[in-house]
Amino acid sequence: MRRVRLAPEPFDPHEELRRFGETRTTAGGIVSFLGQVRQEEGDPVEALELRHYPPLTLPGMDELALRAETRWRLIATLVIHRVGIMVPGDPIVLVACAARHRRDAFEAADFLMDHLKSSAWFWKREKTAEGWRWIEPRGQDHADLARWAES
Amino acid sequence: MRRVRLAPEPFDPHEELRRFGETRTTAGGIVSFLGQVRQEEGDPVEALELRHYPPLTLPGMDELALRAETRWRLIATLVIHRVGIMVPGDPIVLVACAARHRRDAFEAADFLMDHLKSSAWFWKREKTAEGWRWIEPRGQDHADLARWAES
Amino acid sequence: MTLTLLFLGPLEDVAGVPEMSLDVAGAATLPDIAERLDPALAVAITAPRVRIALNGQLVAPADVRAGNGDELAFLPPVSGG
Amino acid sequence: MTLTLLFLGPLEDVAGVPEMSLDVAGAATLPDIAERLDPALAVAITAPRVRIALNGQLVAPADVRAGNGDELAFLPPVSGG
Repeated sequence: MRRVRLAPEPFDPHEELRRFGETRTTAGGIVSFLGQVRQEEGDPVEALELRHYPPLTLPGMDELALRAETRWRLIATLVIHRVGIMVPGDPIVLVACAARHRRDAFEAADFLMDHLKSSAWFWKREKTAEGWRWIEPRGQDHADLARWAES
Repeated sequence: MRRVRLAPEPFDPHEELRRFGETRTTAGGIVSFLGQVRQEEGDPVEALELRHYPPLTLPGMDELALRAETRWRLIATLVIHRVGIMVPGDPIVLVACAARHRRDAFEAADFLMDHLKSSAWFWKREKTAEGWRWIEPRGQDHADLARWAES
Repeated sequence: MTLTLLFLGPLEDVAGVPEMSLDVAGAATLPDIAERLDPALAVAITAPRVRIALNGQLVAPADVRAGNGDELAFLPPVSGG
Repeated sequence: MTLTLLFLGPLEDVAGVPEMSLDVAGAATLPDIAERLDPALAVAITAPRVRIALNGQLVAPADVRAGNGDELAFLPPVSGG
């Protein structure tokens, strides 16, 4: 089972995980990753916006989930990614992988996050007291992707 | 923040994760692992029992969480492990690691699970139509632990 | 005969708008389009790392032929989710 | 003068009970205790992979000195959680 979607509005990751888990009784393990907008003392970031390009973004996420399912033995995959404007504490992304064996679930979730964070079709900007500013791609992203190069 | 406990009764992993997440707004990411008793078509396992030895089991889990916190940069750690008799679909173990950087959260959760599954003070038995049977340690466990040997 | 241009991410700031309509006579190439734009924007959209999608499908810059009713999206390097 | 023996995991099946009381004269060693038990149980609890805890603390088998009021737990290899 593969559930992949973009969320234009805030979502409740725990409710999503509950629903995902309820039908997965054949799974020995479920690994999840929840990414949220950081909220730190003195952090100047007031808001975050994620833009996407509909013809590519969701199809790309779906294809990524399919790649994970091809590479690891998964029973089910969940990917939910916010778009639009978020404030600190808001969920940005939720990934969950259910598998009979936990190693498969861990690796697939890790793989999905590395790719979502670096190669998915999203453009991000942050709002501080000085206004909105686009975020440049990070060098770390290439290192993250290189971990998964098929040998 | 470190929350480590044994659960003698069924627990709701999603409620636990919600509570864990609510106070963690400084975390960029939370990785969780939920292990549950498998329920498969034709599976002969009717019930699972986990026994523990109170003077060692919980202190050992606490020490393990501390080791994870020493090795990775974590904001918070949650470990809940069932003891007693469980039926298919019941949660066995919930681990969650919150960190600023997702790599830390992934590795720490993976580390905690490998150790809980192999070196924690639990004895497991399964009930089938033929009665209860103790489960032997698995060879895979040593391979799992070897992944984390400090070089 | 109208072609729609979309500017994603930081390219929106260079263009000043997320979307722009361009009257074209026929099937325009990327250089045809670039020369109709503000020079700074023309440089930005033809940068090597900018990908191009024609009606939702990625195309090589040299293969761009866009005419009436087409949508051409300019996709700068993604920042990730 | 009573010593409590605990048998964890599969050792419970060998002992037939999870817990047993043993009257001891003074501080008993592991061989002292083993010879008071059923031979199959004596062999099982002295197997190399069985760990021993005295009043909740792991001890080396050779260091076992257990007397009145003490609790001695026999811990076979864990099966994991």
